[in-house]
Amino acid sequence: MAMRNSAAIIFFVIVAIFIILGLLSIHPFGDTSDINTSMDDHIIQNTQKETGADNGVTAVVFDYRGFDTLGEATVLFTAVAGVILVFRRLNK
Amino acid sequence: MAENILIDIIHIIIPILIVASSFVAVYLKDLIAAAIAVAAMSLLLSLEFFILQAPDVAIAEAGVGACLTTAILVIAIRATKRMEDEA
Amino acid sequence: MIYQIPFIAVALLVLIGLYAVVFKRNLIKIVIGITLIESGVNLFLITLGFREGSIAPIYHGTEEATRSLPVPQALTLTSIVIGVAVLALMLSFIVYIYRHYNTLDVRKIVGGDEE
Amino acid sequence: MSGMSKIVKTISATILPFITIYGLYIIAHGHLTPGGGFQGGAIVASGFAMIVVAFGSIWTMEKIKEKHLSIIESLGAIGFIGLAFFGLLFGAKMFFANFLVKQDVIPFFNQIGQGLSNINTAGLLPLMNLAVGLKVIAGLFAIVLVMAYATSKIKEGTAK
Repeated sequence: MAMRNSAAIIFFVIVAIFIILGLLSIHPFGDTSDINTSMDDHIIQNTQKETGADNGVTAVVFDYRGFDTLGEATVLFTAVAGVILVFRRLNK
Repeated sequence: MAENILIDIIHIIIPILIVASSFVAVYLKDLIAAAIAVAAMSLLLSLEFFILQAPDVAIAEAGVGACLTTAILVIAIRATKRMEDEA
Repeated sequence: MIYQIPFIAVALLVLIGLYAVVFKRNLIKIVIGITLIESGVNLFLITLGFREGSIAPIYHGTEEATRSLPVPQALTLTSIVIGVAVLALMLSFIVYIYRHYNTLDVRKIVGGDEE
Repeated sequence: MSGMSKIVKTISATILPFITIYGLYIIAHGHLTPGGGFQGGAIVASGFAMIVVAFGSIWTMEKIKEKHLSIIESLGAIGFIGLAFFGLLFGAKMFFANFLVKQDVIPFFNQIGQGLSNINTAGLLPLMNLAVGLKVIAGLFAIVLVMAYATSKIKEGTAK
């Protein structure tokens, strides 16, 4: 009991230290001048020319990164199948 | 200029409310009240997404987080125990 | 401009959720903690893609302006739907566990060192 | 749970078509305004979840079986993957190629409604929005319906 609690406290403190260290070295809020945004700038400038869509986010979701959406659809299908499988005996 | 100050105040207030409602969701012993606190956190989070210029994500978070998550949580709590038994 | 307040909110959300996952004993409270961690990660992605004085990446005509980054928004959109699907699966398993063991306490379920 | 009072039932049955129309509008205009398949699907599924809460899950399960919802979800998935595979045949010969935009695969398709912010300028994107919207509607509503039905069976004590 006591050992498990102390192990949990040590784990929590270590993760908290890592999160705070990461927070200290992050870029200022709203200023993206020191990170590489070339892909996003290409998408922002060429969305209307290449895909014909006005909404940049939809163009990224369904055109530039369609494989991500395919994986998401697979995860949703698996989750629905799992829920129906868990409650299979009750739904007769 | 007055508009900028108003936006700054909103930018400061909404994250504080998000953290406060998430703290309430962990603190409360009544699980249905905790589910309602999670729904309030989701709604404030969608407002924050809208302020951060992401209206797509705001619509998705408002529909999914504030409605469907609460429905599923309340359904699951109804099938089990309502109060969180400490100790 | 606003002194990193959204990043601090992200850190606090993740830490509160982690506290609920590590120290709480009720299974539904643990699931609520996982939901809080996921909300914190979503807020972190959106906050990374925000530019000062930008507008949303949705075009009306062809005017030029600074836009916020569209790729993190698209990935966050995917993440939200995956989140609700995984939450439903976890809650289904919790209802099943409650019917089998008749308790929601983690340490009683694993046959812990309490008694 | 056998449903709420008559007032709640009437109001939710009145309000459901408007929620559905709004969600379908968000799906159909996903490439022009904020929105898309995920968001509109979540909104429509929320409207049906309101019906489950107001009328009771046993009444709803008599009207809509989960079998029908699985058929709709599989149709959405097949439509999405099929549209992705059609990109291997036309246009750039690539998986997920947007073969309808700026190319005359279907004759005169690009001549209808020319202009930048028009409903058919985006080629494949509205069709993919529709497929993913069907998938998300059926999936999320099936999750809510199955969980509510099973837990009400447990609550009544008629479960095995």
